[in-house]
Amino acid sequence: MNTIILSAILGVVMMFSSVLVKGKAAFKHIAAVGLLILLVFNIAESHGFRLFEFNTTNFLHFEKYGLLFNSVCLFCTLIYVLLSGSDIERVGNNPAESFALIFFVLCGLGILTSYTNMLMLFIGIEILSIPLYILTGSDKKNLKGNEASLKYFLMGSFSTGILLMGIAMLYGTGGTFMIEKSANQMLSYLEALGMLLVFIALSFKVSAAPFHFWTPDVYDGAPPVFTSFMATIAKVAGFAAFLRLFEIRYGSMGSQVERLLAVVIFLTLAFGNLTAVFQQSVKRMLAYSSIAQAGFMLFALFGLNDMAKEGLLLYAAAYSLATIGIFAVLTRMEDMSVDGFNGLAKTQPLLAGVLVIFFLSLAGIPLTGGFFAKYFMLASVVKTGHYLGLVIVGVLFAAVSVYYYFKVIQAMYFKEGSAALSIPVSSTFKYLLVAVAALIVLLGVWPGALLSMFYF
Amino acid sequence: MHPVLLILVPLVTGLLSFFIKNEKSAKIWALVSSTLTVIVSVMTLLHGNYPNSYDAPWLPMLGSRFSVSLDGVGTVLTLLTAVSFPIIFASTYTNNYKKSNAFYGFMSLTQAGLMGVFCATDLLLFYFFWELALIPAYFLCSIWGGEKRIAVTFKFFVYTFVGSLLMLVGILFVYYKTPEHSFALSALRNLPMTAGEENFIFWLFFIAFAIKMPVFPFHTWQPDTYEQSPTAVTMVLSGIMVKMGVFGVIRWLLPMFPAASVRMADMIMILAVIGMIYASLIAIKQDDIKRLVAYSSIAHIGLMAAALFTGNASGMQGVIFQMFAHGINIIGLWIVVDVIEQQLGTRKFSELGGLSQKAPTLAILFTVMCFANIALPLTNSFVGEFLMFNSVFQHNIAMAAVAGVSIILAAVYTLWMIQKVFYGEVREGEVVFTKVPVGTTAMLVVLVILVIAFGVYPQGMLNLTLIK
Amino acid sequence: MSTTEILFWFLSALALLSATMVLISKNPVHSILWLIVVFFAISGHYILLNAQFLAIVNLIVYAGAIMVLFLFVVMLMNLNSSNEPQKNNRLKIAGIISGGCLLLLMVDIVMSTTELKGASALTKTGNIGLIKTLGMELFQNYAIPFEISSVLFLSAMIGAVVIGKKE
Amino acid sequence: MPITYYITLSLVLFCIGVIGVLTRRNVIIIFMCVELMLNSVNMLLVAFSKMHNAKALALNPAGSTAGIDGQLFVFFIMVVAAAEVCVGLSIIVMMYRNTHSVDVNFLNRLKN
Amino acid sequence: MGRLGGASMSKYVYLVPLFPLIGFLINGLGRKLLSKSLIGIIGSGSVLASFAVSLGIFFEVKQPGFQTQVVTLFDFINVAAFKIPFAFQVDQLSSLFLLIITGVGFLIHLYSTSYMHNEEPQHFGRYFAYLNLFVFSMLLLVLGGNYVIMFIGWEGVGLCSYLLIGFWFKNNNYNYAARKAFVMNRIGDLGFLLAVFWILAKLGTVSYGDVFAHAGALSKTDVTAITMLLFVGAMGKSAQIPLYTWLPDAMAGPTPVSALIHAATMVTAGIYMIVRSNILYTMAPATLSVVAIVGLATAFLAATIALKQNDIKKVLAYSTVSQLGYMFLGLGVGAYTGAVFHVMTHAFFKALLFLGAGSVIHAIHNEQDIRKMGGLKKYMPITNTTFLLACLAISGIPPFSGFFSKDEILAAAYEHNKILWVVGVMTAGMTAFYMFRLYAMTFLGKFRGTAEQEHHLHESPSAMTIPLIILAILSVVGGFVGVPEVFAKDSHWLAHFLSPVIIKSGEEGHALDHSTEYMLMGISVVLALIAIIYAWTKYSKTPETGEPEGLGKVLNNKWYVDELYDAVFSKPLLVIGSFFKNVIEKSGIDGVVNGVGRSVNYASRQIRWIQSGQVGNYILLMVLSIVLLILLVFYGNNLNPLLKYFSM
Repeated sequence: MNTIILSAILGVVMMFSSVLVKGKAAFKHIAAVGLLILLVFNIAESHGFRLFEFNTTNFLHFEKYGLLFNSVCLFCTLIYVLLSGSDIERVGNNPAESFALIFFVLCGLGILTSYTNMLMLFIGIEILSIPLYILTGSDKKNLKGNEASLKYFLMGSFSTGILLMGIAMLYGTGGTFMIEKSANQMLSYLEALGMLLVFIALSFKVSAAPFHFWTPDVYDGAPPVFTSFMATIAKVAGFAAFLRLFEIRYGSMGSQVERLLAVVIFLTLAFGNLTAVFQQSVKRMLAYSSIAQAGFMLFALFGLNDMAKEGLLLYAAAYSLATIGIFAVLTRMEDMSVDGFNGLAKTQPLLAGVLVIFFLSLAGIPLTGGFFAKYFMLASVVKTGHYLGLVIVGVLFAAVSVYYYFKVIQAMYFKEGSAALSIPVSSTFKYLLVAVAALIVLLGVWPGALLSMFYF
Repeated sequence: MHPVLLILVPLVTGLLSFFIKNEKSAKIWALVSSTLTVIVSVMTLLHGNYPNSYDAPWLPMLGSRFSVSLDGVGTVLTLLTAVSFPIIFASTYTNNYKKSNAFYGFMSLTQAGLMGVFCATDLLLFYFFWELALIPAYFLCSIWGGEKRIAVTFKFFVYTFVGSLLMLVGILFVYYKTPEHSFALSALRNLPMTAGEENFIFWLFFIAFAIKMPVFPFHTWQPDTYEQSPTAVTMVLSGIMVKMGVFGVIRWLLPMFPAASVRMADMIMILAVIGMIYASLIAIKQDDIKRLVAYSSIAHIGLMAAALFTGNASGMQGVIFQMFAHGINIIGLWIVVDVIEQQLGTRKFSELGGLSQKAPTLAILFTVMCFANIALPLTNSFVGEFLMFNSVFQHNIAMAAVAGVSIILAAVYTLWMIQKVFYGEVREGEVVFTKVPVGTTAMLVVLVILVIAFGVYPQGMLNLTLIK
Repeated sequence: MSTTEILFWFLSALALLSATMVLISKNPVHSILWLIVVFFAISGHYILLNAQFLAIVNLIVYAGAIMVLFLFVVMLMNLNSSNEPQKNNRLKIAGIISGGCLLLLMVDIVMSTTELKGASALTKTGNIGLIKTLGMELFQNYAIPFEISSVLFLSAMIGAVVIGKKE
Repeated sequence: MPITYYITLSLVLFCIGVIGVLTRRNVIIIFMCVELMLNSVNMLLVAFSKMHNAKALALNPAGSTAGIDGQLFVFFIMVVAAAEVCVGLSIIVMMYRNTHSVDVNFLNRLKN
Repeated sequence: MGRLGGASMSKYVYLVPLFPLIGFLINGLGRKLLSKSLIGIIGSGSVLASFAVSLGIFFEVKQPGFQTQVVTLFDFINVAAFKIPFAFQVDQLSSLFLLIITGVGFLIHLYSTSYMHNEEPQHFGRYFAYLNLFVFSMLLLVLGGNYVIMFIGWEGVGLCSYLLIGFWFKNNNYNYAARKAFVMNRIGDLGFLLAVFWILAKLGTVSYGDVFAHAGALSKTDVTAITMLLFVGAMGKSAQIPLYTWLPDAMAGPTPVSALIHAATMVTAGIYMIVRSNILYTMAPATLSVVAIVGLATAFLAATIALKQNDIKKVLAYSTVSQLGYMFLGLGVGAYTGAVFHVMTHAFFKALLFLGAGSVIHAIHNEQDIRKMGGLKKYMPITNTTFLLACLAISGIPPFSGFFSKDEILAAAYEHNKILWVVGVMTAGMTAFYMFRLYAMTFLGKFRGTAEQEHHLHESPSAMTIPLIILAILSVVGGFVGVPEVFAKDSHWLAHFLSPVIIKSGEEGHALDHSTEYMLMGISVVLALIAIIYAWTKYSKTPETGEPEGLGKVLNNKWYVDELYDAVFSKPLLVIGSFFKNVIEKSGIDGVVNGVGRSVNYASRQIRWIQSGQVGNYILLMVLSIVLLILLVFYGNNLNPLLKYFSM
């Protein structure tokens, strides 16, 4: 609850800071401090400290896992703001509002990690989505931004319609919006249809195929700095919502939706990975890769056991940190195509080195957090003992993913060229990147560092 | 603690190497650190108290422990790994690599990964080191390799990566089959699996190992990679890294899936034997000395692969012995190839000839290495190949006979290589050939001594192979 | 046939007809007007179901506010039928077919749901649709979502400002 | 009225909305069709609400408020829809300002 | 078991191979530092030392009641299933071979110091190093106490043969010849190796003593297979059909090498091996028949080829092949002693012939074509005389050594099968003919070379002639160690000496009555004499100088066997090799691998068109997907248990 309320308040604070504070640079610092406060209070809440005592029965239920998830996302957002804060300031004329919207998204995140009611799910998703529509279009003069924003909005509201229809059907059979464990394993047809529609709407939000079509265009068209945010924290929040729904309601009938999930996972992996192979623009490639990564995160829904939950947490952290890091550098590149990275290792050895770690992590190479993230996902499915073929398909696509991630590494290290930055990087920025990389490696050698928090 | 030191010394020195600015000091640092590893390795050998193991918690929530242990095969291979690196460094001492600190750093990291692979008795840890060895090797090939290095090494990387990912699935599967959910080698024996499951998972593991070895028809990454890699890296790849696959079979595959190994033995042996003949025939037609050695290596590894599945104890001893022998021999061959390439800038037989007049000592050393390569008696390979062939023979006479043809073919292409490179009249372009560096010659002499020593008195190492 | 039934069928027919007209009308303004008719029809259904509050809210919020907003925008842009390029027919047919398939499948599934057999919606009676009951429930039990939806409005407001503002 | 009537009606409306989204190119009309979809859901919810109310009343005639949450949900949907319309229309206006078009296919630089 | 001082000698048997090994190391490592004379002394001296030790051993072994001694140095391979010691076996057979090898070896070393004197010091050193290494390997071969040690020597001599054939490595033809020799030997070696495996598989040991002691446990098939495979090994090493073609080509090496390796010692390794395994062979009559037939066929074929060769060394080479065939014929008919006997006598006279030929070649500056020789008799008397003696010996004219050994084989053949004898005698006649054709064209008549050559003609230095003389003496008297029992009771000393190691298979001459035996001898001698006289008269007057025609051309071209092998084996292998390299590897296997990559790329290019950039299409696809997912979940066959649509 701390997170939801504080982020809403901080959002408002940010809104008004544009009136009260002069100079763009300040917003970043205010936002960073605000995020720090959020993070602290969120961690405090997981240790039982609550700022406000509300009766949230029937709507929200705060548990260790959700709060830890919040912490991870808040931490990533903090890193994001520290790394890319100055880029946010450069987009459009209303940086303060952008920060405010980011806080509102975090509010949505807080809801999605703790909802127990379809109404809260709906509201949470809307709170998450609407700021993103705006952020996507925040660069008003950019036609690509316009297009992305329009596409995102149209398809988003369409999926909202699907979601609502699903919820209505669920309500029709259950007579309640509460998500509860049901002793009744058998769903009626109407309920099953409702569940399917809700599943589809959430798949849309996490850009799982075949409902992923918005993702590449939107991520590509949005200002890169917001793509970074959307592709990481916002998407991960969607997964939190997804997992929560499955854990409470679908969990008891895991085997019954396995086939559906298997198809969706397969399609997601196939679309994401295969399409990414051809991309020349790193940004668009990352958009497709984010679909592929979503495919892996969907394994958590398939497994739906402790490995899945821990793994999703780890995945969220490893994936978000790496992607945020890559985007932080990418926004500063003069040429965002793969060829634009040619020879970066010579001009910017440190940045190149750090990027390698990020890409390796995304590819799931051992010694990086990405490896254990994928490992947990695969393990969670293998643990169920079904659909081993799906796991094999998964790893084969992981191998395909190596292809496009390594294209960038190859460009940076093995090709001649003079990659240039359009915006010079400060040493603070570099140190921060190194710290993030170190964190990813830490997760790759000792994932317990993060996961053990789950247990105490 | 010795096994841990074996990993730790190259790991730490390798990481430190990246921070050395001066090229020359990087070289010396690499030599010193690799020699240090040899010392540790020899101390381990002298320690003699088997099993020499160390165990510590690593990932408790995954049920994985940092447990390393040295048995016979582990000792042999760590010894090979330890001994190879200073030889490689010393023999290529005069080669200049741009950013040599990174080069030697990656080399040492590879060594650390290899050591880990050979020591690990925890399956997940094994997988970890397996990849750790691969990644620096990828960078080494891609940065310092030849013209087509990017595409070729990428193929190498993806190929082996696919294999190891399949293995990862297998690892997860067997992990959940263990009653107490453990990755420990001891827990992975006698898993409750149906025959179908066992066969399936067997292949998941075996493909990974087969790609690494490589066994026909998973070998096509190898000649290209050897050709394109800088020779020092090729030495590591062919001398040690291919042994990872063989080692994986010995350490993991056979104990975990004894029944499936028996069921699949014939199939794999047939593949291996086909591969031997196939690679030998291709080797005959090669015009590039590196590719020739590469295909020859495939043929030799084929024999190891075949012998692995005969279920014959002395054959297994032969395989272990041969891993060491083959490592030594092929490094020797590469050293000579490197000298030629560095001095003349070509590896084409059609452009070579008569070098023995320019470099008689080199010619003799190379000839010894070549004869070791074709397993002439009193060279180390003879012992290994004798035992392996014997085991194949005990398994299936026809297979041994067919595989035996590769002995003949090996003679054909190896002698062809000697003849084309060293015999005949001196070519025009070879006037540039200057003196072979002392370090290189010295290392070749060391290798030759090892070849003969283990060829004449193999029993010491054969005893080592038996240690459980 | 009771009055309720007659009204039900009438309103249903009206809603469907107007909804179809929304699609068919070339002129966006006509579409909007037809949509308003749909909303009226739906409000009629609400009243039939004795959900007066929602009926009123529907009229005020949807038919009144939202649709007027739409109208404003359309007027602002000075759109007319000739402005809209037509989709090619194949795509249209594909759209209609897939939409139709979706409808058929969903209706089929609903019809085969045993739990719904015999269930009916209570018309004209019941007090849950009254303002008092709803208000009590909203401010007692639904305070949390109610408050939280303010965040939604805040962001929508920011959006309108950030995006809609002319520079 | 049998609940299936309501469900069918609302599904038909919903699908008309879907078809509208699929067949029209004018962004505003598409958006209106989405609103139509939302409205069909609203009606379904109200119908279900009354159905559950009826069921509860049958068990316990003493003025049960079962089903009220369905109607409240409709209320929230309207709220959210309003907010969405607000953002959506501003996006459309922004696009119109830049391109002088409301054709949904006009902007398709982002592809492949 | 040892008695007297001699008993201790066999304990020091390891000294025998050790000396040449030391010689090899010193000469090999110090070839750039040592002077030529020092190299020569070390090279020859080491072999001489071995000879001395061998003599000691021989005399010890000769003592009556000598028991076979196995001297184990260390465990060579000791693995789970079996144990192979590095052991030497001293018995009658090995001691005899020791003498031949070190004795003839020493003479040839001595000869070489002079013959190779024109080489640069380092190549001179290399030469002696190789030669010493060869002697070492050969000694290992005959001394080895088990098949594996024998195999070590077996391959070792092959290696040295390779190195020495290609000694003049600048000449690529020589290199090809060297490679051919090695590869053909390897084919045989494979057979040997398989036989060793077979023995290991059945008996779990390879030590002679154990193998022969347990030979009875082997089944008929096993024995036949083992002996056949061993014989394949012998075919390679001893140049029998079909693996004989390397030996004539091996004449590319320096002539003393041909004398030592390709006449006296290495090529007889096959005979040694079969004699060593005579217990096994006797158990396998089928194999013995094969051995006899192959041997005889080789003898005959090689003899026909030798009729029309014009290269002095080629004639000798084919003669060697032919004589080796004789030896195998002897083995095949069970005359093991006869074969060994012929090995010994052949070592003397064939080494002598080669050295004589070397002397000739040395004298006329590396000319080997006998058509360009002639009349050398007056220039080189010693060479001429010794050469003539050797020719008489090989032709089987009594009382020269060849007569006794050849006769013993022929007698055994007659006893075995008359046809074998007939062909054998014909071959003997041909042998006499081509040898004297050679002799006549080389030494008789007029010199047909250039005046320049004639001017330089001279007798060879003493370092070359002394070995010639010694070998000539041996060629003349060598036969008396095996005088047939016909002439005197117990006169066959060799048979007596070897009897402990050779199982009595047949009755070896005892079955034939004396008159038959005399008659057989008579026929062969008369035939040989006729051939000699014919050749002498024909070629001393009208030597062949042109290119042969008709059958002669076929013979001159060695029945086109090389061409046949080339067409049947080498070419197809190379074609298959390039087919594998260019088609299977590139388009096949790698094609599949790369194809996977390419198809991913292709799929990527195609799939991205789905991302059309138009919202309408996206939503259409989404709706379609919804429809499909509904179909999948609700209408897919084998439905989820929650959906009993069809069961309703």
